[in-house]
Amino acid sequence: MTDVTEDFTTGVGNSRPDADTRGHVPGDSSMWFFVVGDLIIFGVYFVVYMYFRGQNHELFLHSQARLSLDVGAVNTVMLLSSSLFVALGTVAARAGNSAEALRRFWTALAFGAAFPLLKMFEWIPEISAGLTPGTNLFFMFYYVMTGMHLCHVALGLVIMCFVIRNLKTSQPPKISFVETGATYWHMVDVLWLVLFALLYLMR
Amino acid sequence: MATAPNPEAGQARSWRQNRKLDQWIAFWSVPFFFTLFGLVFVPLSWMMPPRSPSSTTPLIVDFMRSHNLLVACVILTLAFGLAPVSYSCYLIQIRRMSVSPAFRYSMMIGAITGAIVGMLFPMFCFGLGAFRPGYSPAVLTMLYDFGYLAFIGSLGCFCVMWMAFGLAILLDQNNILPKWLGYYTVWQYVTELMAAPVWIAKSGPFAWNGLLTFWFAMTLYVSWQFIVYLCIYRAIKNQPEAELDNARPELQPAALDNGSRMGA
Amino acid sequence: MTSLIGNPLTIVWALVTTVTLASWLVARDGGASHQINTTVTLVVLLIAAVKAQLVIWHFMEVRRAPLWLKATTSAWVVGLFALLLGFYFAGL
Amino acid sequence: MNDRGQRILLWTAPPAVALFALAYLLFPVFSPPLSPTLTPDQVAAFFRSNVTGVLGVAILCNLIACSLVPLFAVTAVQISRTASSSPVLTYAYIICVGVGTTAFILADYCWGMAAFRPDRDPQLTSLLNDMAWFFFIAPVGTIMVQNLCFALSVYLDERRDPIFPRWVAHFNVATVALLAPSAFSILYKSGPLAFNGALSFTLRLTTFAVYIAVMFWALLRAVKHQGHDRVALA
Repeated sequence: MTDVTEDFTTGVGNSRPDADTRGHVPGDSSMWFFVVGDLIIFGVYFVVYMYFRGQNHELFLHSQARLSLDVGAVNTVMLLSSSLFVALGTVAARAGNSAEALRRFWTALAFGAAFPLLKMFEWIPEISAGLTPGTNLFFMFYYVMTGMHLCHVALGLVIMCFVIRNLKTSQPPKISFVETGATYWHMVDVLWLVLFALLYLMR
Repeated sequence: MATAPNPEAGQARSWRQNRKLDQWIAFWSVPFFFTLFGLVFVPLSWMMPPRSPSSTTPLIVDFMRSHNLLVACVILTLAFGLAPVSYSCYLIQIRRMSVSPAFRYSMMIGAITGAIVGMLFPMFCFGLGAFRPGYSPAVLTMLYDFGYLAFIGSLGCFCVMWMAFGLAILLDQNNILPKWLGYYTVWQYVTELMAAPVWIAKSGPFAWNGLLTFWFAMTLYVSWQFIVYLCIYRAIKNQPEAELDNARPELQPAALDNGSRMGA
Repeated sequence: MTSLIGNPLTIVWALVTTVTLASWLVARDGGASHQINTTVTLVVLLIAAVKAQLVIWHFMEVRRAPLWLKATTSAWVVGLFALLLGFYFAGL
Repeated sequence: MNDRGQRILLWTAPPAVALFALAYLLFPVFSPPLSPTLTPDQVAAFFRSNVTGVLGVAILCNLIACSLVPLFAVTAVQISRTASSSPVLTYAYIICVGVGTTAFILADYCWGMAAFRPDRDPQLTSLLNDMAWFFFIAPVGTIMVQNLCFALSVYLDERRDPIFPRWVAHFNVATVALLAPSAFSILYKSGPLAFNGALSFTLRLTTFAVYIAVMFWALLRAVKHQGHDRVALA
């Protein structure tokens, strides 16, 4: 389904809902195949996690107590802010203002890069305290799910670097590529929101 | 043997004259190999679906001494040469793409490694257990673990293969294979990540017979294998005659010679 | 020029962030004793569902996407959290 | 100009074959080939009494394990010259060579391991010896597909003066039939199909030796007549 509005660079205002881009699929449509599929794969993981948590509430609750809730919360805010600036950057890029878009994507990259760093600050003390994937089923779920999510974050950061390079070099920037990168990054953010609730917050 | 209808000037050509005979032979050998693979693994030797890593030693010893494992070993050692043929079906499609040859070379090297560590070696681990009755339970349990972990836990070689294949499809401008298949192939990389915990967990959803690491990863893999196979069929079928290596001169577009068609 | 402050995206961000901090507080003191607490879980999961839907709807611009995309993403959010809550209460 | 490289690679094959013959003659395990009916203690005793012989040959085989790969590489180039519709046969051939050579190396490792510490628990030495025989004799699948790919490429060759004469293809198909029985060496401990049996051991090794000699000669002839049509296997 070729994206007919791919090179659609009207100077659209940010607030007015754009009637003319009704039905505009951000990024190329086959990327959405990947995004929806990834959501489904992680969805299966979340449901299986909940099922096994139902089997053994005590173990999950006590193990969960060992996690540091604060780093998780800060990480969530980091990803959310990074997502915001990616979204703002996309709007600016679509409005043709590459300089502004570039600044926003750099900020988004900064926030995004903070996530793996914080994750390391969280994991290393835990692992050195002996809480490894082999400890029990909760920590296996914890490390596997956050590990796979971290791989997606790493891939997202790489894609964002390519988006920044695209914004810097080509005039006008390839909008569909910027949107594809943004869509992927937002998916990573959505996955973390659910992960944060399941692993840290729920009791 | 499927007689692929030949778009040549209408006269009925027996499949022997089909211009893409080598591709069709390689293509139709794959379902034969996979059905044989399935039959050997599931009904014959009941190796798959895998037993639990924490099953009791007598159960392991009893399973490792069954004669069917040897028969499975023989059939596989005779047939496992067809795995490279199935990989070469993917490689010829990558060769047609406008990507650097590095993609198909990395896939080729991944295939070589994968065929040994992912198939032959684990198969022999089971065969060895059944070959000589005198082994102590400790040795048999080691072979049992080695066999299953090598089958399900061999990750890296397949990672590089699916990544190379997926990236090649995504970067390809000739649109030999659909872009969504490229993303689907990159998922196979994710299924390898999902299989990593088999080396740690001995029970539950992350063991080598676990719900997530085996069953979910297997459904993703088998469905992908089937779909990619259909796309390869379409790609072979739609390849114009002129583009073949053995295209006759009158079909050959004027200036193209063998070398220039391949991407830099 | 798209100003930063009045921008609807920033408003959505502010909303989601405050909700995150709220659920963090709820979990911190409400769940400090670390035993089963269905209200905390219910609140937290519903908040997560709302957050996910907001991010998908506004950040991913699914708001202006064709119907099939809206349907799939909403179905995912609703279906997932229904299953999660279902399994949670089934496992109690 | 183009075939000078191939000729050089081809001429590395005879010394390699000589070294393999030397290794075969010096290898105590092969003279006569160990019988699968030996009990673990007998196997352990054998390795204890032949440590230097086994280790020496294991090291030699480790060094020359891939020495025939250039010959197979030149074969792959010549296969790509035969104008079939795509290089599917060439790629399959290359992967089969890779897998076959790795299997041989694993066999060599196992023998080396058995001889490295011969005073191991006899069961382990016997297991290593069995594993070595498994990897040495049993995996004929790849060699068979390799030869079939080669034969198919010759049959599909539509050139006026074909690169290889037809009989080379028939010969390759014949080797497939001759090598097949050694896959059944896993099922039997005695008789012609066992590891040390006439079919699985002697027939297999002689067939392989004759196969290398014939291919060497056929490739020399093909490379000589290649002239200068540049081959882009890529």
